[in-house]
Amino acid sequence: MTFFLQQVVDGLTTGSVYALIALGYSMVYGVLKLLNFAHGDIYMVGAFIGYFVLQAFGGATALVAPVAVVLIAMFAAAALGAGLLGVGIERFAYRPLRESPRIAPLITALGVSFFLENAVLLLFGSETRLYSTSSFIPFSTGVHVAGVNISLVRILVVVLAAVLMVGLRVLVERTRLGKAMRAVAFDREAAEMMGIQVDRTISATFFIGSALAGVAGVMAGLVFDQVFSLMGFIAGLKAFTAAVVGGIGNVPGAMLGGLLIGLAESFATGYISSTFQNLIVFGILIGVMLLRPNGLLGRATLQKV
Amino acid sequence: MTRPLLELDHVTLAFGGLHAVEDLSIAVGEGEIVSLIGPNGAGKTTLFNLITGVYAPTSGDIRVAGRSIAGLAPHRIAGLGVARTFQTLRLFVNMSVKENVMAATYGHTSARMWQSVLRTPKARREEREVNALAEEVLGFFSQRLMGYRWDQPAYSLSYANRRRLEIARAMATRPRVLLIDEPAAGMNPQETHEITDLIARLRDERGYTILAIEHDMHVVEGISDRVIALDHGQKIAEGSFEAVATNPLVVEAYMGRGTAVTKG
Amino acid sequence: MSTPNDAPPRIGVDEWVARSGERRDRGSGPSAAIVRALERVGWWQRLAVIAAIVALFPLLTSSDYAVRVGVNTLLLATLALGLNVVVGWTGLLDLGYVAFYGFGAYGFALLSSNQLGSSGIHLPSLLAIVIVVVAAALLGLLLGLPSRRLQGDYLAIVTLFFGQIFVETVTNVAPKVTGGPNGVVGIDPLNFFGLEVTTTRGYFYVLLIVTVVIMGALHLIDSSRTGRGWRAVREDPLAAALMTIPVNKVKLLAFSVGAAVAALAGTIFAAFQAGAYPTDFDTPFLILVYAGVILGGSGSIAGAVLGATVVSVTLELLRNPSQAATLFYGLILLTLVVRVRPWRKLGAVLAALVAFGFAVHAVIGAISASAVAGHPRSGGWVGDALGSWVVVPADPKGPGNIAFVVLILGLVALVQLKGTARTVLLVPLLYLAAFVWETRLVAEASITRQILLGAILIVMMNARPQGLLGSKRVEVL
Amino acid sequence: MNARDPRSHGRRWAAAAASATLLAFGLAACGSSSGNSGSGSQTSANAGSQTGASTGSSGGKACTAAIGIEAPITGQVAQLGGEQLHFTQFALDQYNQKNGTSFSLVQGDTQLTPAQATTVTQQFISNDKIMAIVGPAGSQEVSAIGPLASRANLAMISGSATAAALTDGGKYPTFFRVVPRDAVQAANDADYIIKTLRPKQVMIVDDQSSYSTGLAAAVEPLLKQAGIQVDHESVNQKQTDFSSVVSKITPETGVVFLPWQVATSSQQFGQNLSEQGKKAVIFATDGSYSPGQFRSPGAYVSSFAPDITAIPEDADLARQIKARYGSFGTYGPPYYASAIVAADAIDAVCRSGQTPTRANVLAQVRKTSAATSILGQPIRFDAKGDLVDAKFSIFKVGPDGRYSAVPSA
Repeated sequence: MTFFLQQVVDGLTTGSVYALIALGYSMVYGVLKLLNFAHGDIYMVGAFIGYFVLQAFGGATALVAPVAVVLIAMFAAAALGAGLLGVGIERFAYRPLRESPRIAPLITALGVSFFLENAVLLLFGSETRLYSTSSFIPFSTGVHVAGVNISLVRILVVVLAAVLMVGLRVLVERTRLGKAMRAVAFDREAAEMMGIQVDRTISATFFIGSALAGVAGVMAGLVFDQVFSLMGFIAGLKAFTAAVVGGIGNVPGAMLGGLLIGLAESFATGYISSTFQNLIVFGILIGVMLLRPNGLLGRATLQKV
Repeated sequence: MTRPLLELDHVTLAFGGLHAVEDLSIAVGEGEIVSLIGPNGAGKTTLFNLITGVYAPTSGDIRVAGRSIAGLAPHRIAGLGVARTFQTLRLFVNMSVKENVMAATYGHTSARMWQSVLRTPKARREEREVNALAEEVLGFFSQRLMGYRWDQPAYSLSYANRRRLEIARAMATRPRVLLIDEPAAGMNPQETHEITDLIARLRDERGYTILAIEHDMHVVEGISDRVIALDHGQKIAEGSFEAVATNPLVVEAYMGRGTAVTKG
Repeated sequence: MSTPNDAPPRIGVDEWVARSGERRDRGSGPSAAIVRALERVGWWQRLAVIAAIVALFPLLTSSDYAVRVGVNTLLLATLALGLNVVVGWTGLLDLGYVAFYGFGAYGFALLSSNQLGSSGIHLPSLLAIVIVVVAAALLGLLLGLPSRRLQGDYLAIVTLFFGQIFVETVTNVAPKVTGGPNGVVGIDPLNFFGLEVTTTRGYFYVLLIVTVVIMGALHLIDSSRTGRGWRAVREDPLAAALMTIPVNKVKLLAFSVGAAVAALAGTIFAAFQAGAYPTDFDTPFLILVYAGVILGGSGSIAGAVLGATVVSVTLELLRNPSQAATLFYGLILLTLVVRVRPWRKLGAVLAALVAFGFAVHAVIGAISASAVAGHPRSGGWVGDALGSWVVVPADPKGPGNIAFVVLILGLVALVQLKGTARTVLLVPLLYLAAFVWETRLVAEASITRQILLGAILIVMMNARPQGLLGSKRVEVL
Repeated sequence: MNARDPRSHGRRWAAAAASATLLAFGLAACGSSSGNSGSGSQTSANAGSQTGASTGSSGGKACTAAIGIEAPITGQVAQLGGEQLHFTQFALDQYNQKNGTSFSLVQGDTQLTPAQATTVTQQFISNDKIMAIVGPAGSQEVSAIGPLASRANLAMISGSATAAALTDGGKYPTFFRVVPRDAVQAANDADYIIKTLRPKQVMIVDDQSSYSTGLAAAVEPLLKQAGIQVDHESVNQKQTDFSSVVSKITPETGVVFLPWQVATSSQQFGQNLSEQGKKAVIFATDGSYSPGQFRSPGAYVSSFAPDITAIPEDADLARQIKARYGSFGTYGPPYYASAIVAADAIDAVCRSGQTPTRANVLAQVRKTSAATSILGQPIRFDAKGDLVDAKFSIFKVGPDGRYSAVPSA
């Protein structure tokens, strides 16, 4: 039981991070039908912003402000910075290609990804930075259930992710902006004729999606400690997977996909074999995709013939 | 009526609990032109999808020249001589006009990839035949799709020409039955008139058996040997144009939805 | 290479006929003459001429390095040709493609080394290649099976898994067989009927023949029944099925052909490198192959080869800082010449730029001597020429980093601005670019290489979304 | 080639022809300019020593040559490569300044892939200024480029390729390394674990890299021979959370052996351990030796050198490097040593009045006999290219994260 619970906790934390990144992937895909491969790198930039805010407050071991204030500042700065970065990328790299075949922005996205990864490498160097979270949020400040120590950081990450996802769902379902986003996703030209400001809606989508990735970056820094220029590559790949497995373009699907991959990873390691973890996870996912060819929550779009 | 070439025998198609087509029986004789009419959502295009294998019937049987085709894959049905056009044009838009037509001969040719690479006599002969067929089929539309247009990408054709190309492409599959979905939709009166003539020529000169969906009652009147009216996936009337057009059930089906029978 | 009409094509807009005269009369001067001359001869004559020119290349250079870059380029070109079948023609987003390259390499490695059995297996190369390529074609069929059910991005993700599974498998499963992370070493060189290929030039010619044969074969397939079937499936799978094309079979065939081509490249690569290692077949390399296909123009045979060439050669040129500098300044100058019109304005900008530089250098030098104490990092005449023009502080790292960020923000602003303000901003930005290059980018040559690759991809795709040799396409979503 | 327009077809072929010609010229440029390609990056190495070059000490004329570095400067393990590059650059700058030489550094980014390492090596071979290679980083890269470098008589001096097989049987006669081979470290570590830590059970976790699997494979049988139960796990190098593996650690597991390449990952493993309240002790290898990054209290780290920050002669150097490039771990110092070996060899050739060639530099590298080095130990190579008298030290990480050497068992 203890062992099982431990795997659940691990899976949920990793899964929450994947899910938050996947949300941005999915939202952008929804409105532009673009696989934004640079999304993982926006997450990386978010993690770096969080790191520098932490340093600005004196660093992990010598914080000059209450922990809560620092955390809020880190998340806010990362969300804002990453959000603006996302908007900028859309404006300058993707917008000129909006009418082009879908494959062109795909390669542009790869270019943006190369650019961001290496620009950060140039600016901040190759060394791995550490958040050293345990210095200001000790592991002992968690919850102990059935012999499992669930640290406060993990609780914070999972809860924050859940809150953000619910918030996003409300935004998409209830607000004017959400309606505009859905309309653009459904049919851009029609939306434009209905008086929806398509450019602005797409910018807003990029902002929100990227901000979520920025928050995910800080979360990753808090839980996994390490921040480096290429951390976005593999996380982006996992998030892409999560988004597709959940049903791309679908918000709850991205959450589900992220959690599924997180849990599959921890259970594969815990119960079967750490060596073959990835093989097992990929095997499971291929199975899921073959059973549900449009993702878990994706609906098969009825083709109009 | 001559020997039926296309037969639908008590065909039902259900999506979950919803019956899109219910217990429908239709027969189209060889060389006949039959029009399908009915209000929007009556199940006309769904019926085409059933015949061409996009959907498999939930129950019942569909036969072409006596052979059951229910449940076969679409390309097999097409290979057995059932071709169609689409209401929402589905050309291979980034291929040239001629290639669109040539692509549709796939099922009637058999050169393997290695034969094409080595340009074996068989592959060359087939290629020559396919080429000739494409030119001949496009020639059917006289000046509209001739010569200089062959190398033009399909997307750059005008709307009416794209409709014509759809028919040309269907002709290249060597069909016996041609299913034409709203040939006159979006056409101006002049073009509509031309289409009416064209459909008649398709039967007279090429000997196709034609089942057409059409909203324009002038066209329906002009082309049909027989008219079948559908509503809610069921046949509500069948017979000559006059008989069907004045059938109270048909009138009600249209009027009930606020549409006049004679539009356009 | 720009087309007269830069707007994307639209359905139903019949510009084709209207522009036919324009197409015919376009261009005068030598380039148009070459175009017309080439149009007069058949495709295989053209291919032969180009192959002959490329075949001269190893004779013109004494450098093994240049020939090796040629080999790498031809490998990438072959891979791009195979991927073009799957992605460009059949429209299947296959993200596991590079696994077949790896499969070919490992397959050849195991059949031509001491890895298996007590004294190893050493098959004649031709036999080993045939076995491996056929096996890869069958494997391609197998991995293409999900394409029966999955479409678009869903297919992409499953093929991505297959690619990852390949790397994981050779790394972790049965390391005794595949050598684990250390790979298989000591692979026999290619040998044909007692003739061993051991030199870089030898491999260059083997690959050149392979590439040319594949190009020819693909050209013939493209204009055959099979090629039309592939492209019809890409355009509209449902319509294709209703036009007698067995869609699933056609898709599997495409996967299979792509896999076979990739595996063929893999076998030659393994023999050339005399080793097969898992890290050579990971996602970053896949990205390069994709970049080649799409940059060249998805769907075009010549485009795939050209795109791969551009990617490969650019990456090599960027490896060498002095060539990178030429490329950097050259591209900036070229952009200016193309984009800043009329000539008078261009002249003004350049003059202002020169004056601006000397002024800044003088002012900053007067304020602080250490701020101009450094020397431009570009060596040779470029560095000397820029010596008293561009400011280089004694410790350039911090200012260089800041300038890098400011430069990017400045470029963003530049795109937003219009008219005179734009021209005025251009001058300090160009100066800033030189500053960043001399202070930071040259010093971090390897990182700069990646940054520039990213920037080139972005700029190229924005300048020509259909790729260098691709034709404009309409996409129906 | 969709729209079969013969005209556009011809145009494309023309463009292809044009670009093929362009390619030919481009490649020719690659080849012809490789002779002076050093000039581009030359300045990057001696930028800090503009004055050094003029105070030539060896026979009036400055000893000029280039040294190539092969390291994963970008890509997934840029953390390692960056450090290797910085130390090498720093070493050469300092060397030039001290000895009045003019050695430049040419960067070769391999991203730790053999394919790129091969191309880079060929580039270095074509550049006739390059007299020696510092690197490459990975053992699989050494086996890929070994034959090429041997044919060109080009010495390669690695500071991190430790696979035992590389020096077995003299396969690569131009290969040298300033770090001990796996077998030395494995024996040393196993010995300490068996005799001093005496656990009932050990969990070995490799990170699926060439470095890691080699060490794990060497240690495992030694532990088993001593009657210790071994549980072998493996994680992907790109992974950042190890909670699931940590949760598999049983109370009987006394030691977790981590032969990992990335120190911060070991640190994360330690975090996960303490988070779950597990009592097992981490025993990490030289890949994790990084006082700034791996500081899990109570853990052990083995390293081929005493802490360079603790060697008084090195203290100043460590401070300077830190000021210039930021914190560093285990990968830099050996590259500093490698660079010095290369520089010394070339300088020795110059001093003897000869013009450096690859062959005489190689011979000189083979004769290397440095009484001391940044690694705190003499550097001499045996006939196979391995370090003579290689020693390993074991450190314990204190509660404050400081490393202190423990007496070996």
